[in-house]
Amino acid sequence: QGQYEDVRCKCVCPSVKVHNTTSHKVFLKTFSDPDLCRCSMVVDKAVQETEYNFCNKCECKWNRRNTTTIKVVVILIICVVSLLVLYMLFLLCLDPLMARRPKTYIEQHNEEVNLDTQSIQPGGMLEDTTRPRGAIMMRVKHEVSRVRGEQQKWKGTVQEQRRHIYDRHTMLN
Amino acid sequence: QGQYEDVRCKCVCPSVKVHNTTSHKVFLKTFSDPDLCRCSMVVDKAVQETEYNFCNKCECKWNRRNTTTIKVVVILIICVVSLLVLYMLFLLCLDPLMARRPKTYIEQHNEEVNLDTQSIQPGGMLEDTTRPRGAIMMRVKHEVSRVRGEQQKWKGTVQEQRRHIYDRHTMLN
Amino acid sequence: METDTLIEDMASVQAHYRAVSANGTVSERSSTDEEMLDIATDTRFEYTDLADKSHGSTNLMDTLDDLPPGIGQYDDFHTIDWLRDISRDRIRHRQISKRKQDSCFAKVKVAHDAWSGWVCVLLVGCATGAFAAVIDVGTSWMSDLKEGICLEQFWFNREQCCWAVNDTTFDQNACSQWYSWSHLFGVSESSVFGSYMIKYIMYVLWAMVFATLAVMLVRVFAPYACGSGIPEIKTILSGFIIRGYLGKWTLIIKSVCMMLAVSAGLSLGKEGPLVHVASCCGNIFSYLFPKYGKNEAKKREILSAAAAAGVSVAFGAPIGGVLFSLEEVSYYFPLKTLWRSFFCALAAAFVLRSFNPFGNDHLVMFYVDYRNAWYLVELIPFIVLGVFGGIWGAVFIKGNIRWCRYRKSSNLGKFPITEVLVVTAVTAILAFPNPYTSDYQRNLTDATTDFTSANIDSGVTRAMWQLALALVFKMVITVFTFGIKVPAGLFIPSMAIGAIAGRMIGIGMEQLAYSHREHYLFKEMCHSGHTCVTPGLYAMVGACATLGGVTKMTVSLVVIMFELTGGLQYIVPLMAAAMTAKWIGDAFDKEGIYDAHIKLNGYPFLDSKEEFTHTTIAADVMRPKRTEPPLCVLTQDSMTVEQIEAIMRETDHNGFPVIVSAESQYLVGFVLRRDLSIAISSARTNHDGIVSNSVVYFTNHVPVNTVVGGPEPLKLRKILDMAPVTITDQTPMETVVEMFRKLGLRQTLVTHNGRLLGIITKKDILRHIAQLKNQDPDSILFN
Amino acid sequence: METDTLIEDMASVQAHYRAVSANGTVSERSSTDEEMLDIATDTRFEYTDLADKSHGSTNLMDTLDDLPPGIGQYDDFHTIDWLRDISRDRIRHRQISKRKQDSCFAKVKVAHDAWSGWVCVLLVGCATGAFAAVIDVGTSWMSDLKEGICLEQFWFNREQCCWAVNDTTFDQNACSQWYSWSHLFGVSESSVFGSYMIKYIMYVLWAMVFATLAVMLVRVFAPYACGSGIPEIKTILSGFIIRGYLGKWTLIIKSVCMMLAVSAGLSLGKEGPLVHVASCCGNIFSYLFPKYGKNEAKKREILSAAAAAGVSVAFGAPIGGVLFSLEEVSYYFPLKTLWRSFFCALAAAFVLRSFNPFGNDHLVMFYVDYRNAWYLVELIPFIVLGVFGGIWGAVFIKGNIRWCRYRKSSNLGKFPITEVLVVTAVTAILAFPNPYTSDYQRNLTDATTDFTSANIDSGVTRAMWQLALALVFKMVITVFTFGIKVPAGLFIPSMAIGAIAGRMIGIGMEQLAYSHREHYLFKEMCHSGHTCVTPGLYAMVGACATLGGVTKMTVSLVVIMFELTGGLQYIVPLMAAAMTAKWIGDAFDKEGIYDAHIKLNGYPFLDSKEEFTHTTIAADVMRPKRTEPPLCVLTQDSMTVEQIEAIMRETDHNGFPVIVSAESQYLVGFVLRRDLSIAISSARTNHDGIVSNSVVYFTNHVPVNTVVGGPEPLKLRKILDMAPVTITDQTPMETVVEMFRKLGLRQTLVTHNGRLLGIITKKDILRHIAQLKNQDPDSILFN
Repeated sequence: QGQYEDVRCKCVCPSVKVHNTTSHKVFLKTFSDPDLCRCSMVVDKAVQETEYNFCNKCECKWNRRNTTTIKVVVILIICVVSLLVLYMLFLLCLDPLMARRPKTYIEQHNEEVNLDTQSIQPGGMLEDTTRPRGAIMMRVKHEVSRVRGEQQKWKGTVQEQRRHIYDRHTMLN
Repeated sequence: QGQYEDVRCKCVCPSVKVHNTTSHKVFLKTFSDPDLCRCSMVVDKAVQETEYNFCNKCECKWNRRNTTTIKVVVILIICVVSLLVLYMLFLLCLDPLMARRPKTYIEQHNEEVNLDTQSIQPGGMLEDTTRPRGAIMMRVKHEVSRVRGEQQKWKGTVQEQRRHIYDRHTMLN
Repeated sequence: METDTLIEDMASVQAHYRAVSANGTVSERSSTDEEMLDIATDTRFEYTDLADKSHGSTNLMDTLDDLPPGIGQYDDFHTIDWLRDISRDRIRHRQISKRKQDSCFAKVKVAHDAWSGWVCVLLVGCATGAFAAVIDVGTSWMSDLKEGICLEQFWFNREQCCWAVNDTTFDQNACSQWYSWSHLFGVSESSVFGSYMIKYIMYVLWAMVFATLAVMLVRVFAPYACGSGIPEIKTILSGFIIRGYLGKWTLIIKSVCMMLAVSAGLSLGKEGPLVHVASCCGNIFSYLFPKYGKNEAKKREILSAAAAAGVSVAFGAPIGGVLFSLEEVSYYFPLKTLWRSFFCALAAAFVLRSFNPFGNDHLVMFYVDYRNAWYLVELIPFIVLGVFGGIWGAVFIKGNIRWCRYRKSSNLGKFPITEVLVVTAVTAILAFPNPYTSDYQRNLTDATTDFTSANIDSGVTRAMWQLALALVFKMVITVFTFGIKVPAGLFIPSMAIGAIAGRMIGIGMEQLAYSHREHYLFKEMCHSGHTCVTPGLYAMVGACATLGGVTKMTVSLVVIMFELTGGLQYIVPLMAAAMTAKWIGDAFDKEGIYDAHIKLNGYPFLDSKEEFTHTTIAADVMRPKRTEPPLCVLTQDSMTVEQIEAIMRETDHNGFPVIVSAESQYLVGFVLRRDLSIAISSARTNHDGIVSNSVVYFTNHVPVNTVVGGPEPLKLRKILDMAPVTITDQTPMETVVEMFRKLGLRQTLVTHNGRLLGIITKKDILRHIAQLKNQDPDSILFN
Repeated sequence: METDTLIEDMASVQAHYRAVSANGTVSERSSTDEEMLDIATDTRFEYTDLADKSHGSTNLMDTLDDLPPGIGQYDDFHTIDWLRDISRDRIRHRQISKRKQDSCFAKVKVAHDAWSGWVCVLLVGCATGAFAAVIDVGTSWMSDLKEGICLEQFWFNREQCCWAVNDTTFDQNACSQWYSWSHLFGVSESSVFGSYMIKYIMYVLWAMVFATLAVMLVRVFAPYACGSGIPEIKTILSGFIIRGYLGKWTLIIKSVCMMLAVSAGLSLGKEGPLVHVASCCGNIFSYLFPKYGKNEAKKREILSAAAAAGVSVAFGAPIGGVLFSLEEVSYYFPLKTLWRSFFCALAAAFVLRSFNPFGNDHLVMFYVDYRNAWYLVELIPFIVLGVFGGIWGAVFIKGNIRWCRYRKSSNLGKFPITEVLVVTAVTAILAFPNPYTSDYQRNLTDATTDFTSANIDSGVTRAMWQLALALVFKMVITVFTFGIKVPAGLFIPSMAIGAIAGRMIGIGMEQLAYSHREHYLFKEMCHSGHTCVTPGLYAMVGACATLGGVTKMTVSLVVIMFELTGGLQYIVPLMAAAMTAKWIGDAFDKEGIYDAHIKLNGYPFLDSKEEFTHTTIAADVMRPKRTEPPLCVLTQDSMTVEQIEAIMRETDHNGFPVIVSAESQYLVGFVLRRDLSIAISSARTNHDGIVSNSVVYFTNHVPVNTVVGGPEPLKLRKILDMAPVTITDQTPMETVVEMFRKLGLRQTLVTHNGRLLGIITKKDILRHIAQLKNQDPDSILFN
């Protein structure tokens, strides 16, 4: 159709039809070659002949945009916002629940954490934990406790910030 | 004739006559109203018709200058330079001579100094000195010695500067 | 042994305070105290040794690399010591360049060290540009989501959706590809009321969703991401530590929530937060380069450049950004980082422009290209706009600070989320019916469209009404919005208010000129074919005036505006307005909104532009005051470990002066509490001989006889700062304040005839200034 | 009695050093020296008194108005004490505002005081603009006088003579009203050789006349008017006194001779001298306002703004001027005067523009308006230009300094007039045949005319040859021109060299692109109807690069260029070139031409941008050194008038430290030689009791028993500076240097454990830096 193209030639011409105030008429066409972006090429011949020297008063500009960038950026933003919202919901709803459960759920919990603290971990971790090899279990447990510790530390920091700002009102008023 | 007017309308038009390089043609006319500064008004009809849309490619600009300012400024500069040169010649040629003469020429000398040190003094001073009244003589003598003293002080300063720069080369190398 | 190594390590931090005393001939001929002679004689040979060393590279501090963690770092909410950090960097630098000859790798390292500043600001600039581009795209998309969606390609905003539609004419950016919510829900356009209500409801609904998300994300993940950030960054750059304020979580949450908050239609902008985002980038990238990451003073050079980049991308005004950084936020090194800030700002603007997803061929979102001339008589309305800006700035600051103080002290502060939701709801409900408030940045882009002069018709009258309502609404709501717990910038709302006021005055002028076309004042203005007056220019000038009134910026503001308009011809109107606004504003209150917020929060910020005009002297300010207990001091060779530990337990001072003896209170040096406690505890654990009644020696030489029989002495000479900055008690306070500002001191010791009298810290000075202004000195909260 | 009054008057200068000692509790519990206790007890009540006073205005110094002449002033070629001057101003200010309530006239006075800074910079700006306009007109007229005259209206230059001639076409600015000398002498134009020779001879003759006038006027009336002036102004702004350097004779002679020198066709510009002229205006107008005229430190605020105005009118770049002032010349208050400098620069530019005698509608003489785009591949030639600029800058600085040093030390220096005449003759004779050198500012205005791309024809080849010759000629002659005894700026010749080089590279690139039109690199560049490459842009970039290489300016240069081109789109090429030039230049030598000249002349200038990278400590630098006689000190209560006079006769120090006694060398204060000698001599003449063996007391209380029997004591407590800046001997030199730079110190006293060891003056530091750089420390000439 044309309206999702990356280039256009836009001509803005005054039209004197409207009472007294000059509203502007806009003509658009898609050209890949900026040299062709001229009034005579963009505006219909019929319109051009409505007035003497119609084209003299038009300003034509050739634009190029980048639809791919827009697409990528918007999708990225949607992903980030969704992830943050999910993790937030998790922290607000599931985490208090889990804190009361026994330790069996640690692994699963850890996976969730992983997703957001962005620490580098091998992908297939759940499979690893199911395998009953001691060394790996040890390593995993170590990792888990490390990540758990980091998460706790981060939570502590945020808690501290929250205390400063929302409770004690000592900062950022 | 027009070339000493204060306003002009200048249109620069390309002329394609010259081989390959586009040299510019310039058309000038005197208008007091900037609104009239349009190609169609400035360029001869005959020239306009040499080419289709000749006027479209011209750039017209309305200028205003100030000939009085130029005149005043240039004459001022000439005066200042002449005065400086005269005083310089006096300092270089007459002053050494006068230093050897007796004190009778002091008044005359003083007038010269007056001109340049710009101290505020009544205009008719020479007449004053010719009148044989004691009080006025006294005042004049006092004035004269004061101005003389100031001139000497100034000369000393300049001498000091000259010593720094031209003899000892301690500054402004 | 290990103790010694440790202490040596720590001592290397203090490297310049060399363990050598150099006595001139004066003291030689007249020493009365014994320890003085002692030093004077035994260091004689070292003195000559030193004189030689000083010409080449010295070999004094090789142990810098293996510093124990914690030394040279600062606690959270503490003030840094610029002189100490800068000299630490100098030592590090000399150490690296000394090894230059050793190997090829060392040479690369030297080159990397020399270039790392430039590489770092380049990275910061690029990252800032990228963040700004993402935020731009996201904001425009989300904002339009309130009104509809581009169904076929949902990632387009309204303008982009209709980008290449070959319609012959449209005034509103609307086309058949863009589905408004009413259209999408099947309400036909013919039912005017129904479709309007659907649009209204959807608009409010989306605004509430965005606002909820923003405030919740901030609360859960990064509370530091709320607010404008500029007051805190000013404080940080003046040498204060707020851990986590420039961290990666803050960066992410601030970026995301900035988009959400702006899209929610709240009366706030994204310029201040962009400065915060840029500073976060600066902080994060500085950790890639140990030169900057490990040295708080050096890191502030990068942050200073980053702040410039933030403003640069916000307005597409690199020079204005640099001047903003120079005028507003940089503290200790205004000129040193000038070139690097400029590079950073330019890189950011260049990256932002290279992204250019929207196909605009200019750097900026606010680019305005006027060509119309202005006339001398128009200076009168410009100055009127300046007066408006000044008064509004003063009123806004007063009102906003009062509201924030109320929020801080009352129950309102306990419901931050509710507050945001209420403000959003009110804003959305009131803003939607008015076309001048319903759309973000409408007011500024609108300024570019020109009317030709026409007589008053119903359109103009209606526009005036709408503008007046929009002005009142914006003015009221902005006071309540700035300070809620979402990322919030102040530039755009201020400029919008000024632009609306300017446009109103502009239209008024236009009508006046048009109706008195033949009057000699207006005759020149109304040429045929031109408009008599350019209301857009008035909007620009008005924006400049209000922003000047609120932030009290001067040159940087005019330069930003000059870069926006892109021509020198409007610099006189802009300056006239900005200057009037500043003078009028100063008549009410000298401080800008950022300084007011700094004061509200009690940050330890010693303004470098404010003049200290009182004639008090150091003795009036120093502590201890007359009624207070004596100053806590250590003696150089007579206190035991136990005594020192007791002193440290009983007091919470950050450092202790060391004097010759209780009888002759001559100052020897200054020791930091942190260093002292680390040194003593590590000595007690690692060194068996050190017991509670070991004598601590800060001198170079321990008398031999004490060692026999008694417990082993503890030598702490090397953690002693032998060169504390001292002043006499008669020093006028303006000089003291000048020293604190320009040298970046944390404390100074007060002496009289060589004797130690007291101490003045930065906090003491701030309290003193507050007291002289008849304010509560206890409002200064941090050290 | 009169003595007392006098001393009290003098004391009020030192007003902040109040004659009250405030002792904390510390000294109370442990004083051993008697006089200490004495002070501690008797001032107790005054201390509380003080604490009250400090909240309101104090009544301590009412005698400021009737100061004896000479106090608070400085001798020629001395360094000022910023802290002292600034606190003097503070006292003056408080005194005026205290009287506010008294009367209506006092209120007007307060308002006048508050506004005087703004009024002063406004006047300075207007005067600078007017001077610049006069100089512009005069220069263009005189330059054209070399070639002919507008016979009917002799005050027009060639362009103005033909301003409104309705000729249909002309390339050269010539018309029938303009009479060339050959035409005037009746040599017909047909005799080509004859008319050329007449023109040639007249050209050289006029050049010689102008040059002779210029050099003679400078020599006879104001020798300080020669040279560029910027190095001296930098030094003056850093706190040095050169009496007469900014006087009215210098102003007049510099303005006149600048026109003459430029008109003589010498390879010099009028930008540096314009800065000097602006500073002269600043100095002269500051005498209208006692606040500034009588206070050297405050006066420098005006001078700082004036320097900005100078650059502003030179290039029509107000923002660039402010940044130039900020980056290059301002020293003590980089930010404080920002807004005022901007106002001054803008006023100057506005006045210059309002004169507008030539009918140009832009602010500047160098205005260039490009619209053509540049392409990424062109960055390569831009960087090549940067390299050229950097190398040329280094070569020029080296060559020019060597030549100046040769002139200084050899017989050449004895013939300054002959030198100028020879240089003028050589310049005129070599320049006339080449169209690119015969006309002032041809190279830059030429940059605006565009060729369309064409293949090489004879015209281009000839132009290239002429350009190459012009380049070589300019490069050589500029080295010898800068430093001759006429007013001489460096900006224009540097820019001209860069512009010529840039234009050559530009034409080369154009030919390359034209002949490889189809190559993928150039395909995008050569659209139909456009030129492939804009050689004018290359000229601009080249000018930026060489100027950057020579002056080592950075941001201000780019901003000036940006204001000249008037668009952000060329900021990347300009920055790439300026940056490359600076880096390449720094590889050879870090200092710019102005710093090199400062060093050549041995001015006491402590560069605030240069980093001190050595690890020496204060003890290494202070005097007396180990081999020298002990420091000259006074004791506070045991020396007689005779002894003090003897010390003053024998030494030439500018001040003396005062200590407790010869046995306990604790520092009490510092007394200036000038104050001391005035006080003693006036006491001896006005006070009968004071004889040679009167004891001088610097203490507050004179023991009663000494007065009985012996001669009357002389109390000099009030001229004692009780708050000298002190450091310990272990302070690292970088901290000391930082203190000198930022606090504007003249000297600092070195102590160890409270005892006085020595003194460090600004000169000592400069000598130390020179020594560390393996330069001759005796090159520092002034105090």
